[in-house]
Amino acid sequence: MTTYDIHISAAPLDVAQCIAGVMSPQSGGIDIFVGTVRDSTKGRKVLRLEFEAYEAMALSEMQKIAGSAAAQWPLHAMLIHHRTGALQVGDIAVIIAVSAAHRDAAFRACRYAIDTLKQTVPIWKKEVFEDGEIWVAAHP
Amino acid sequence: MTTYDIHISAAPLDVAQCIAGVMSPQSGGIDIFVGTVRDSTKGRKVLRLEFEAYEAMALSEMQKIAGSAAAQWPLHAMLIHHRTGALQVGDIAVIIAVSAAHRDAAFRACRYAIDTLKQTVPIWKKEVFEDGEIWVAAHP
Amino acid sequence: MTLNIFAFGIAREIMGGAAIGISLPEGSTVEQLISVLKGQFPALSGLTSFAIAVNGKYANIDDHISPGDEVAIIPPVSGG
Amino acid sequence: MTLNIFAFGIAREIMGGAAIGISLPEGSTVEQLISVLKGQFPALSGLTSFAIAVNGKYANIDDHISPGDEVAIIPPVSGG
Repeated sequence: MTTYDIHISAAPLDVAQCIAGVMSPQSGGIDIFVGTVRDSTKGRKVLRLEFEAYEAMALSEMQKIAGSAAAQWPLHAMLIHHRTGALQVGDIAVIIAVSAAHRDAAFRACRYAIDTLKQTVPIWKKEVFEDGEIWVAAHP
Repeated sequence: MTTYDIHISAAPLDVAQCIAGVMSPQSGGIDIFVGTVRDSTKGRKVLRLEFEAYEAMALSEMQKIAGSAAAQWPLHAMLIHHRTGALQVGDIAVIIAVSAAHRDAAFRACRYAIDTLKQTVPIWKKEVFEDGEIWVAAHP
Repeated sequence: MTLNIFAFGIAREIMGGAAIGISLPEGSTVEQLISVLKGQFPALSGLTSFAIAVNGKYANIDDHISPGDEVAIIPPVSGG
Repeated sequence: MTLNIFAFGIAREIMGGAAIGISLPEGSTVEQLISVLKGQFPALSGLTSFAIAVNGKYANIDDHISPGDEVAIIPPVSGG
């Protein structure tokens, strides 16, 4: 049985709490991905990122990802926390934490989750530069 | 330039501190592997694990892994902390944290580091069961 | 029927609001909605792509839309 | 020469100590050391494998050992 913890919040994300949340006596390997706000994109200085979510659908798509990962690999727990609102450089935008008896499942499921999240979950980010702003991936 | 933080200690490992240690404004992706003590091996109940290291050589082999990872992928920081001594179920034995501008490098380097650590770093663990004990991988 | 359509990200900016009313014949498909939206907001055609969600799920272009459905425009996502 | 050899993990248990003295002719190779060790401690041959480290590095079997070298027996590692 896999435990899920899917969450969207405007409050800062807490890595230690997320990791503690997926640990269990049955688990031997935990893989965690932490996505943070970089200070530049293609050489342009980033001031901040603004994240917006279609929250109900985003939660449902994140839950789908977790369920699909648990169907592919033997997992104990999968946590996906995503932040919304205005984030400064260095702030954490997303945390994915996966525990399993063995590390291979944890690594694969964590990678699958972040890759799929970026393709399917209705969350958008606007990069704000000193001289303009852009919705990421919006235009060809 | 990649920053390294290689450490062996009998004191408990601190995940939050390790993650904070590899974060930087240039980084967008951090992958962390946390290896913990499982409560059973092949159906036998584990009471504790005892880790022993050839410390100077282990540090040098861990440093080699970090250097080799940084040569293969564009990394910002790589941290490898390993604990020694008697560990109880749920305790953290190893933490590997890798930051990079993009997640692909962080995931690959983290996986490479734990896989290689398990093959080359002179650290040994004894599994202590209710009815005996065994040095892991010692015998065919 | 008049649908209240949610818009997010760049679609919200293009359409000038987080929710706008669109008039459509009863029983219209997602494809027909897309065509009306592109007519009304030509800038939508400049996007890399966009999807329509109906009741919180990605819709196919031949799905029918009913009055009362929760419909949303999903421009290219960029979470994470 | 007499070498003080470090032993870890199961090798430490087999050899009865974390450091034991082994007598070897001057200029012996790692291969010769291994042969002496297996003769003196037959249980070493039952291991999956073991390596020799000289001065903190994995040694090749034809490396020569000098007096004063730090030599260690490395049974199969199992960190992580």
